[in-house]
Amino acid sequence: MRPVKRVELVVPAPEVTALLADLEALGIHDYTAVKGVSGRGSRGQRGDDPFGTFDNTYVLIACEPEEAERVVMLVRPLLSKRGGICLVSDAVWVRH
Amino acid sequence: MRPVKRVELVVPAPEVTALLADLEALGIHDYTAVKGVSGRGSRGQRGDDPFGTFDNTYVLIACEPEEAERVVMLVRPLLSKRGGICLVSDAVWVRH
Amino acid sequence: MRPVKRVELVVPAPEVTALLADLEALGIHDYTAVKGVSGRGSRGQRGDDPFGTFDNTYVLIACEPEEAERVVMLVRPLLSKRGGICLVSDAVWVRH
Amino acid sequence: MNTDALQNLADPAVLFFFLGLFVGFVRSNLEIPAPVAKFLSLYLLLSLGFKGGQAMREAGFTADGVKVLSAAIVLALTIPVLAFVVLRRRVSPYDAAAIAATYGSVSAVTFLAASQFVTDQGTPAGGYLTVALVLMESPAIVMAVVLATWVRTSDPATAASGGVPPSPRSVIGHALTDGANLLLIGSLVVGYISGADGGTAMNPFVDGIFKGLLAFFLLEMGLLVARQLREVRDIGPFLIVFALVTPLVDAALALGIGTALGLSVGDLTLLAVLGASGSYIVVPAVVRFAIPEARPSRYLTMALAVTFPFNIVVGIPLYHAAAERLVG
Amino acid sequence: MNTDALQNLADPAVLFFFLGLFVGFVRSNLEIPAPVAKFLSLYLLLSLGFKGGQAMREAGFTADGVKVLSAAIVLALTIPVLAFVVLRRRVSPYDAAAIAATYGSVSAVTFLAASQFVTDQGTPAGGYLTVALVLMESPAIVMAVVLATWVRTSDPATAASGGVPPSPRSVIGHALTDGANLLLIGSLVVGYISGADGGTAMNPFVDGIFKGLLAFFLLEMGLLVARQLREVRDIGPFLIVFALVTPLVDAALALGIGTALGLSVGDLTLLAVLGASGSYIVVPAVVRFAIPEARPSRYLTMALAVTFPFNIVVGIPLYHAAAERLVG
Amino acid sequence: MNTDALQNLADPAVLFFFLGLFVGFVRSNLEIPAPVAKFLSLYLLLSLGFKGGQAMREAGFTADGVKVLSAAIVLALTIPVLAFVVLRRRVSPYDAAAIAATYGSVSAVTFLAASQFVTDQGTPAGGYLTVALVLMESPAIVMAVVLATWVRTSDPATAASGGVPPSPRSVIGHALTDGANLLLIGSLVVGYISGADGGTAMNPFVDGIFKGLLAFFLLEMGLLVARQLREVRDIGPFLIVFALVTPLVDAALALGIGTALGLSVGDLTLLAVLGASGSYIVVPAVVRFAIPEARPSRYLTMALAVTFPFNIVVGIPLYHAAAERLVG
Ligand SMILES: Nc1ncnc2c1ncn2[C@@H]1O[C@H](COP(=O)(O)O)[C@@H](O)[C@H]1O
Ligand SMILES: Nc1ncnc2c1ncn2[C@@H]1O[C@H](COP(=O)(O)O)[C@@H](O)[C@H]1O
Ligand SMILES: Nc1ncnc2c1ncn2[C@@H]1O[C@H](COP(=O)(O)O)[C@@H](O)[C@H]1O
Ligand code: NA
Ligand code: NA
Ligand code: NA
Repeated sequence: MRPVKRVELVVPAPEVTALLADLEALGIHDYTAVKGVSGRGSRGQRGDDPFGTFDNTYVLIACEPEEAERVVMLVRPLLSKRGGICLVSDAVWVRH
Repeated sequence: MRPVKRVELVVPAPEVTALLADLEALGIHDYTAVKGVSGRGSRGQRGDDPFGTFDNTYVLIACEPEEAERVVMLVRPLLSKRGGICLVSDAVWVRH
Repeated sequence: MRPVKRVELVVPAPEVTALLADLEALGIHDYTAVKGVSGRGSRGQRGDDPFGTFDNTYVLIACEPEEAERVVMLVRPLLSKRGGICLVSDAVWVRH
Repeated sequence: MNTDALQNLADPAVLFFFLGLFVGFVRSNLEIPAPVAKFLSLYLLLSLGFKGGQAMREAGFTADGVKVLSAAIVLALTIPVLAFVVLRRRVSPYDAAAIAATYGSVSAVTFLAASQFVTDQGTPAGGYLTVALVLMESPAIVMAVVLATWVRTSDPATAASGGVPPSPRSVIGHALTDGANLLLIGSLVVGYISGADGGTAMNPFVDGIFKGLLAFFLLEMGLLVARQLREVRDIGPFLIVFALVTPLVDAALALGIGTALGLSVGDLTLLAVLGASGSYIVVPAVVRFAIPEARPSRYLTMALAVTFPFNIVVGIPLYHAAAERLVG
Repeated sequence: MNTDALQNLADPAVLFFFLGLFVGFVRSNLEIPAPVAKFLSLYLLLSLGFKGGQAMREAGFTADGVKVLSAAIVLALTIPVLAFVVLRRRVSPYDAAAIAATYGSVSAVTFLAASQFVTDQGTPAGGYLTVALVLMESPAIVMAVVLATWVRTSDPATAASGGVPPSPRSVIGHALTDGANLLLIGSLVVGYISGADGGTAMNPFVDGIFKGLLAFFLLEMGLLVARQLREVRDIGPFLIVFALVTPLVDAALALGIGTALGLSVGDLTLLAVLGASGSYIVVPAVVRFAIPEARPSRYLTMALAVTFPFNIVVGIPLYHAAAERLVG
Repeated sequence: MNTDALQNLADPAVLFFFLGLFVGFVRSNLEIPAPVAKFLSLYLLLSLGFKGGQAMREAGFTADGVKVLSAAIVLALTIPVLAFVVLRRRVSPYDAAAIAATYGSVSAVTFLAASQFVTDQGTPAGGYLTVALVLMESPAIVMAVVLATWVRTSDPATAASGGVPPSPRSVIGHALTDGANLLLIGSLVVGYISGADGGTAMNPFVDGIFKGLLAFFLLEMGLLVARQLREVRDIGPFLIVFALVTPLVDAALALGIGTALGLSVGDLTLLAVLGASGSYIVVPAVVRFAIPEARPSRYLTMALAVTFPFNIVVGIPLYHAAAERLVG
């Protein structure tokens, strides 16, 4: 059991590939992603789009606090340019 | 970075449209939704239903604490009449 | 409103049926599951698999702290043998 | 009837239903993705409606059509009352109302399997049977909701609990705008308007690959029924017997009325199937909202896990054999 | 034109579009699962490309083909400029560029509906029209991106904000590798290479069930348009009028050029449809990335909720009637 | 062989595989939704089984059928042993067992592509080849699991680590109830029982649109292979060479046995393809559970990213040309 940060992102689906590559470059390899997510934010309604252009993807990253800071730094400009949200919360990781 | 509440709902899929309209009326516009979610609760097994009648939808709302209270007020009767759960936790919202 | 534990699991999709049966045997009946989840962890890239063999499933369980401990005990060997992660965090459950 | 039944059991669509049951029983990891299963159910409704509309246009409104529709309305109004009277002493009145709606309404998939069967037997039915299917879909639901409202208002506990029941207006709105219902009716209208050219263009889709997609869907239904059957113990012996006897009683009623009206073998068989089948698509979608007190683990499981396989395996050839005896 | 229009409205695919609109307006719970809708749009592109490639191979590069492709290029370069000039005083320059790209590019689904229409009318078009569709897809996007870059560099606010715009290289990469675009071009090439045997083997899939799957997709398009129409007020009266008048102007332009070149009725009609239609698949996929300042609630809603239904219902028979007057 | 190979490369299904590869290499955003890809793989297994069962019923159990099935069993037992012996010194014994299972078992999609090819070449194979496919699916898996258990018990580290391996009973349960396996066998049985009428009714689904859906699936396979190829470096040069040479060796073995038995060109080619192909559906589904120590990034990547495209592009026409030389 180790305290970690849960970083949650909701980002435009077409941005995810580039985002994951950027995280990889930061040394953050592990994540979980849920596709086909809809929602509403400052850019209006998104999702349920038969062409997949305006879908969101939800990304969950469990990581060390200092890694979480790097993730936050990385995604901030992405969020303001292309939309999406980022939440950070606390959790305990069950080590195995 | 601003502390916010993460309100998580798991509700019957056919209720979501009305729920979002009610939230809208409360001034809560933003959310993220994941469809096609299955589960088990006090009303038994739900989901994986070829007709979509008994699917759940997962809804995530990041909001101010006082907004979270309004959401809780709104959903409570819905949950007891139609089923579902509501969890509230803490997070930090990365402002961009 | 009651404080509870949020137990989040990301496990190989084909393990979920057995996992839920084991939880059932522990007296933990309620859960929410999201299928078709992809990700990357110590076992490499998973998901987006046309045959469903290497998909993940996300499972959320809201429960009492002592139940959470039982869940953790149960899943630990599964996680080390078959892969996946388990996070535990705090939330408030809106009673209805 | 023996050879009929054997022939029905050798139909690939029915065989795939058995395969699904078997695969579900041995707890295989076989799974039809939910979005695909939803698509298949929409496809079946669309094709059913479209072909019904086309048949209506070709045949026009015949005397037989008028007879079938009259019989259908009588059945749709009688069956739920009978069911409610039998059930109300044995289960909660809300469950009784929901089950009454289930058996008063109809199952489109059972109807499809039966249509294929009577066609294969050389005794096809008229296009107005699809109209009868549509007509029988809703009256039982409306009646059940009225019954539930009446129970609710005469029940002091409800008033005390302060729960606000759904308003009649919103309930009727739900029933009328239910997706499966609208798609079936809409496709019927589209099929009727489209004419011969439209029919020819749509034919490979709504007819050519129909049997194959029905087989695929019945494979999924087999998996689903196997899953539901695990929970069938919860409904208890009385309701299991009810779910097996009701189709026989309702079919007998339909056969009686239909014979009196002088229907053909095909029409008579399908009328019996409409009477005998229980709804597991449209009724749950509306009752879930309109009678939230009723438990789907009862009304849905009965229709899906007991009555549906019973009709597919035993009922359809049985009603057909009876129809042949009566008017063949 | 009257009977043409009526015949178009009795086409099952168009009728299913109306059914979708209606079902969406009454806020039914009917929903086509998103993965299935995505599959249908990929299927339509694949079939369209494959059949276009087959037709190209059969007919070779005729003089008519060369004329159509020249006209297509002229339209693809003219329309976005016209649109941008009209729009730039009324909306933000980024929105103006995005809308210009939308109308300069084309809608494959509108093209499909029109192809079926001209074939049903006995005036089929040549296979090179599919090549014209492919050719017209991208130039307007490139022009719009160039315009947006020019606006951006000449706008002091941008420099101040410090936002780094996407590089031209990555924008062109996006445009060229967009999935819908690649699938269409790729299927065209596959269809061309496959030859007659391949065509015969693929025919039941790309042609037999095509009308049915198109109808299903148009049902989904109706649902989608009904949803989008709820937000149409946000785009304001000027843009609504723009979205209705632009197709007429662009079609007139296409009809003029095509008549001068002596095209056949079928070719002329489809050229008009290419001019008149606005893109809601490829353009949003690229512009979303390349001109993030533009609002999809404008360019996408205009193309999808206004121009698309206008072309399906009014435009296609109108352009066809005009083509018949001009060269029939 | 030259013209054979060219003809294979001009087959639309194979061309769509190349298109998928290309689209994947340029990292386009094209994506087949996962539920649809799963449906397509189920469809292919269902159609393959159904048509195999129908062919079996028509032809009965011929002497050729007995020969093919005997040869298939010999191959299924020989190939994994050979592979394990070669591999055990180079990779971990668990990986060796998993790779041995992969090549001892078969790839249904490769088999489908090859069936189409031999039919197009005018040398169709018998329906019992599908039975051979089914027979070859499992023995290698069982052998590999036995090998892994033997390695595990003779390895002191395992005992120390205290990890409890899956019990043989649960492993065999997994292998027998695997969804892909059951669907294939079940459809074979359904096809056999259904008879001629059932076959006619199912034909537009299992045969008419088959080529098109196979092409669509191979498009997805191309995308998948392109993704997997990015990780191919991890498997190292030895295993890449192994994944290219093994199909040639196994095909030669099959051609030798088949020629000795006097099989026809079509039967011989498909037998070679069964030997040469590696499983990436059934084997990973079972081995994932039964030999968790083995890395899918090795056994799956080899079968999917190296051997599968090799067989599709080079192998099938090569084995066919060899078969024609040997017995044509
Ligand atoms: N307050 C919020 N709570 C939950 N999800 C949100 C919230 N705001 C935005 N989102 C999600 O983030 C996506 C993009 O947000 P935006 O860029 O603000 O339009 C939306 O489509 C939602 O899915
Ligand atoms: N303790 C729990 N943990 C996670 N999800 C739950 C829990 N209880 C209920 N749910 C979800 O909420 C849905 C409706 O719950 P209920 O109304 O209690 O049947 C279930 O189908 C589950 O998806
Ligand atoms: N640090 C992490 N954050 C989020 N998800 C993770 C993380 N590590 C692993 N996962 C998820 O758990 C799955 C199995 O992990 P593993 O067994 O480590 O390969 C991965 O495919 C991811 O979906
Ligand atoms: Na009934
Ligand atoms: Na245009
Ligand atoms: Na093999």
